[in-house]
Amino acid sequence: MFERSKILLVATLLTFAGLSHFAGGISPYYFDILIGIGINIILAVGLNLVNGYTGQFSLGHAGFMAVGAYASSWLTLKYGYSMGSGTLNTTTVFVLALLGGGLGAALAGLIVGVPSLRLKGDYLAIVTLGVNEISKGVLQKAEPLGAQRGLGGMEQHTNFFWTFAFAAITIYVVLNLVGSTYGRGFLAVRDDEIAAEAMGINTTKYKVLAFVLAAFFAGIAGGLYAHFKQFIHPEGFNFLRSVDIVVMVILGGMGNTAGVVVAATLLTILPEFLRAVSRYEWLPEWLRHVAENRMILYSLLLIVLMLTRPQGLFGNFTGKRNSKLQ
Amino acid sequence: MNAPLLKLDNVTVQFGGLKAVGDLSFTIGEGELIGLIGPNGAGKTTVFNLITGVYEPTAGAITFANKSVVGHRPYKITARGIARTFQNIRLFPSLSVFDNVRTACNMHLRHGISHALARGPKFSAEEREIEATVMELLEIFSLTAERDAACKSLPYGDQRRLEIVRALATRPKLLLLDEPAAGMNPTEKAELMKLIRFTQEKFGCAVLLVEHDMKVVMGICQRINVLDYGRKIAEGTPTEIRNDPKVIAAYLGKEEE
Amino acid sequence: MKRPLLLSTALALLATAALAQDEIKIGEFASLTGGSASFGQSSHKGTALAIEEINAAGGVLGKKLKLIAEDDQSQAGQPATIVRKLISQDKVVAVLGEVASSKSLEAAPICQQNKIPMISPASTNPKVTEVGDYVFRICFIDPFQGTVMAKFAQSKGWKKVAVLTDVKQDYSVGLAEFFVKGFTATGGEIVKDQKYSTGDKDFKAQLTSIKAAKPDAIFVPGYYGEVSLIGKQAKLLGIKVPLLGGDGWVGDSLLKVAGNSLDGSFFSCHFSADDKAEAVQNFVKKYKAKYNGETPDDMAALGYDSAVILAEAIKKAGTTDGEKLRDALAATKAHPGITGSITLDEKRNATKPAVILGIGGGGFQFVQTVAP
Amino acid sequence: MIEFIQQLLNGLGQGSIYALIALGYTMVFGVLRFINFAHGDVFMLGAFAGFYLGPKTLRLFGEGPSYSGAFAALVVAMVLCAVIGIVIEKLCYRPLRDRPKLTVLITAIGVSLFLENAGQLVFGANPQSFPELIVDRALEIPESWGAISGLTITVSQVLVFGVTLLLLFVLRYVVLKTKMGMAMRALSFNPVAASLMGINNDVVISFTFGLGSALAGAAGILTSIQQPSIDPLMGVNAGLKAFVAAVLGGIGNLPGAALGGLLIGVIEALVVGYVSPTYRDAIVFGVLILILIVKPTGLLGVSEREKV
Repeated sequence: MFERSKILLVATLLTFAGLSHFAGGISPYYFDILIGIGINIILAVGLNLVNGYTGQFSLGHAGFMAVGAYASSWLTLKYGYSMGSGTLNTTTVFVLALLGGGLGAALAGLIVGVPSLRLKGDYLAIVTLGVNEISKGVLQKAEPLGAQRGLGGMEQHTNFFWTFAFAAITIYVVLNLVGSTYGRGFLAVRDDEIAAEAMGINTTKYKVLAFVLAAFFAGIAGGLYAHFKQFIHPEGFNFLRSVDIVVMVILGGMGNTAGVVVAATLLTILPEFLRAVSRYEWLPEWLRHVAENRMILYSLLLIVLMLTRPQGLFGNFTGKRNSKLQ
Repeated sequence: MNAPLLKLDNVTVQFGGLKAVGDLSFTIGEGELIGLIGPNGAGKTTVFNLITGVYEPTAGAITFANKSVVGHRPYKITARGIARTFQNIRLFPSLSVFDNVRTACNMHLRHGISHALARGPKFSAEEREIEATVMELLEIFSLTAERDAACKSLPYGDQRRLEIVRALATRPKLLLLDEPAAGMNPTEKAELMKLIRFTQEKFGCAVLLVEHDMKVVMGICQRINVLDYGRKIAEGTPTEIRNDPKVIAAYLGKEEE
Repeated sequence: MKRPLLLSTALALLATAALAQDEIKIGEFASLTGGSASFGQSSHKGTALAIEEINAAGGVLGKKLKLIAEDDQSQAGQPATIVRKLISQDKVVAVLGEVASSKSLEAAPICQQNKIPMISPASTNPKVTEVGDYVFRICFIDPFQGTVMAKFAQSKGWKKVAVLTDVKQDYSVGLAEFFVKGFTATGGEIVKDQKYSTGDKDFKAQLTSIKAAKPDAIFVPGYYGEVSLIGKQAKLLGIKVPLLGGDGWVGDSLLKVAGNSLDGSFFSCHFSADDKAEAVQNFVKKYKAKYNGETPDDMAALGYDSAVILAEAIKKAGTTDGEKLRDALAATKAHPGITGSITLDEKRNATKPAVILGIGGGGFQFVQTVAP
Repeated sequence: MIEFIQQLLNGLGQGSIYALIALGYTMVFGVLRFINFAHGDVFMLGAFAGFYLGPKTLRLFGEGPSYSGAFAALVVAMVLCAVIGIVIEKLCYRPLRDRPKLTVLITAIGVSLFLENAGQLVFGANPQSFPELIVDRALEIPESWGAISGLTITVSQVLVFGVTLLLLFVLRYVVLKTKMGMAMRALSFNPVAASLMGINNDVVISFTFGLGSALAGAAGILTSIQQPSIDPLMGVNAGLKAFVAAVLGGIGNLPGAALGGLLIGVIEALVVGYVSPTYRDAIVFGVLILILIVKPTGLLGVSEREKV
């Protein structure tokens, strides 16, 4: 018996595997943006499980990305090149390292989540932000990982297939989870914790689970990032990076996976789009000047969006959809 | 008579200096329909919160089916067989009618996260089973037509009924109803009384009913406990309670201290 | 949104393609906005000035140079994207940048893989040029500067020195490391090792414990933003010993903020705007004229030199071919730059003299030149 | 021992700045239940107000640095920041009053990013030298005072501490004794009831933003007198620390914010002096997390029981 979502996943993965052969043909610049989109989709869709579907507010997602990036880099740097004649080829080592990075981040998520998820709203936000800062501080001091000099020397293993395969898997996991009776617990926790408890739902378990899963995917995304840019630095996983991911979730509409995917894509392209705009000589001077100051534009966009469409570009999840069982 | 299903033994709870419930004792037997009444602020909802683990008593014991429930998290107490509704309706606002009930089936799932992800035949079978259960419940409470409606869009009376359905989906041995008739018109109230009695018989569960409407309480309850200022001032059959001077005083206000 | 982007970029490329024959494109990536914008803007201004001058003098190989500068917003992840753009979209022949080593380290592997020469004006982390043979730098590296100051401290007869490092800057950590090595090797003693982070404003805590250790001098290899405050607060706390530092001290606001509190202190640097040499004075004059009277700092001078050295190498190579350009760059010898005579060694690092300046009388005084 | 006392003093100086900023966070949280992320940037604007207007106010009182001139600059910066705070609230937060907290928080982050980046564009990214409003020097402590004479206390430290105390007393008076203060407290207790009692919530909220922003403006001037190098990103770190201070003290609680600010200042000074500045931020956040987990309402906060 084949479930529709499973068939879809396999079909998507096969398509990506096929497309991957043509990916070499596109310009490295567009390829860079494309990989960036994939990584951001993984990050945002994962975080959406926490911030969107479970209603908890994590503001430290980049911290888990950092754990994954450093853990997987450490693994490939340590084992990746000694495997040459061994039984494992480099791709296998890379994927194992990615999973290792994901598990490391999940473990970090568990350690952070269990005590801090008792807190609500703003308090949780500040604690996760704090954890983000702490992990950055520890990395800056960690000599074996390059400390404040950063860590480099990884080979470029990240390619089109692995990035988008993991993006597809992230989407598959999140959607299938929240669509099942089991996963409706996440939504119940978001809607009303006290009522959820009264219906026999272990709210702590669900919150921690959402947190750990999101951290796992952030770790994977970190590993993909590290093996694409080939250099990582503690400052690359700062508070601003966390804000970026939160904005993708909010822009897409909390708890709306499709919207979040679109938002992650748009927000990855936007800075490069503005970069291009600032170069068009036929545009009025002031417009090009505005486009050059991308951060000002980004912040204004954020404010205007919240004022005019606080539910995100594509609206929030409402109960009307997905109420039928597959 | 067997040991009671629920037993409160000298239960006291204090918030700061305020004693919300003091030395309260009463019991509920299997399948009984018991009323809990009292003026506003008498501590009725607090009693519910104590039984369901939202608050922990400062002193005293609460036992359910011969085991203490004190100090357990609410979800564990629900799993032991106590379900409730809320005075100020607490449905899951973003979920549909169907999903509200379905969520309450969560704790009886035999399969966990791995099945939800792998989506194998066992998973599908169980989800279909849950769908059937939910639809059966909705049918009994005539909410089938609204299955895909957003629960917020239901009329007030339907929302109250939906809360009862949701509570029943946890398959309780004891159902706590917190003012289920609030905001209902006389016809709805009459129907509600029928439903409560039906529930008690069909699902074989005991019911503890907090209600302001005396007609409803007197009409269906076998025994009634009366609370005032967190203390029990009377217990008895509806007839006894109706004629109890202490109860009358509590409701009409005492002449002079 | 994606399609119009691709489409319009393609159109823009077509439009510029017509002009492409008579210009040589040079890419630059710098932190023009964000946390490190103060350094990025300086080096960019220097680079832009150099390109303007070269073009005014007729360009290179009969063609004008076109500088394509991109802002990396001081964000990690951006340099790689930008350099990919510069190389694949803009088809630049070489890349200039960055000040921060962590940004250069991200871009270097991409330049190396594409065989496009890259010159970092001011990344001092030794690892940058170790990435490959297409990666150059025109500043001296941490070991040299640290050692120079250690020798200088010894020559002054100081025996006990405290160190105050900026832990957020690998530059500062590197300098401190080699200073300590050089100083202790010849019998000096480090009496206190204190740290701070970029962006700090209050250093009284560190200075208090340094004061308690009674050093003869304090080595502060940080950037001018913090050093000016450190000087001021040291004086307030009654610390009278001189402060020592590196090229990070040079900045427009060092003395404005510090007042006379740094009088009697010394630092090593690439260049001094007060240097009487004609080339330097010319540069300062033109820089001030172009940028509203702003005095150029080290980053500006290094940004300038990086562009000039690249232009010279293109002339020498007679082509913009990556491999030949790399060879021409590697052969750079005794280039008379604003920041001194620059020779690139076999590790593609600059061998050049350091200048030691003293502070006093509201300005910098030339003390000595230390040859490599 | 002397060194330890010196570190404590240094910490208190920095802590008073944090306390002033933290008060703004906590007041806004009290009435609106949301974190005004842009508050640290208002502090930065206060410093730049002093940068541009300080020399002018000094000239009003003759040549060179003077206390009256510095005081005038302080008042001007406070008024200016109050206006900015009120405008930000009116334009960006008021339309979102009934929206989820998260929406408002994201807007606040947007405002913060806007002020920082626009600041870089307008003021320039390079650090600027803050004009000398007062002559800062170390106070002479007579040798006869024994060991204490080894301490270094600067005029600016005394001034910062003194002005902070003064402002705290003024604030206490405003909140406890004035009609507006009473309205603020009523609003933070129960907004619906407050508006039923005839309190104009909009006015009170504007006033709260104005008051909090004025304190941040004062902190901007005071910090620049102590550390005369200012830049458009100076509010990021100070704002974050002050926010941690507010949560540490119990957000929504005024004495808590002041206490939290001083504590954070002292903890930082001690960590930097005796451990390592690398761990400073990590330890500050560590302490915060520990306190939140042990006592989620902060040091002086009172828990709110959710009604069931």
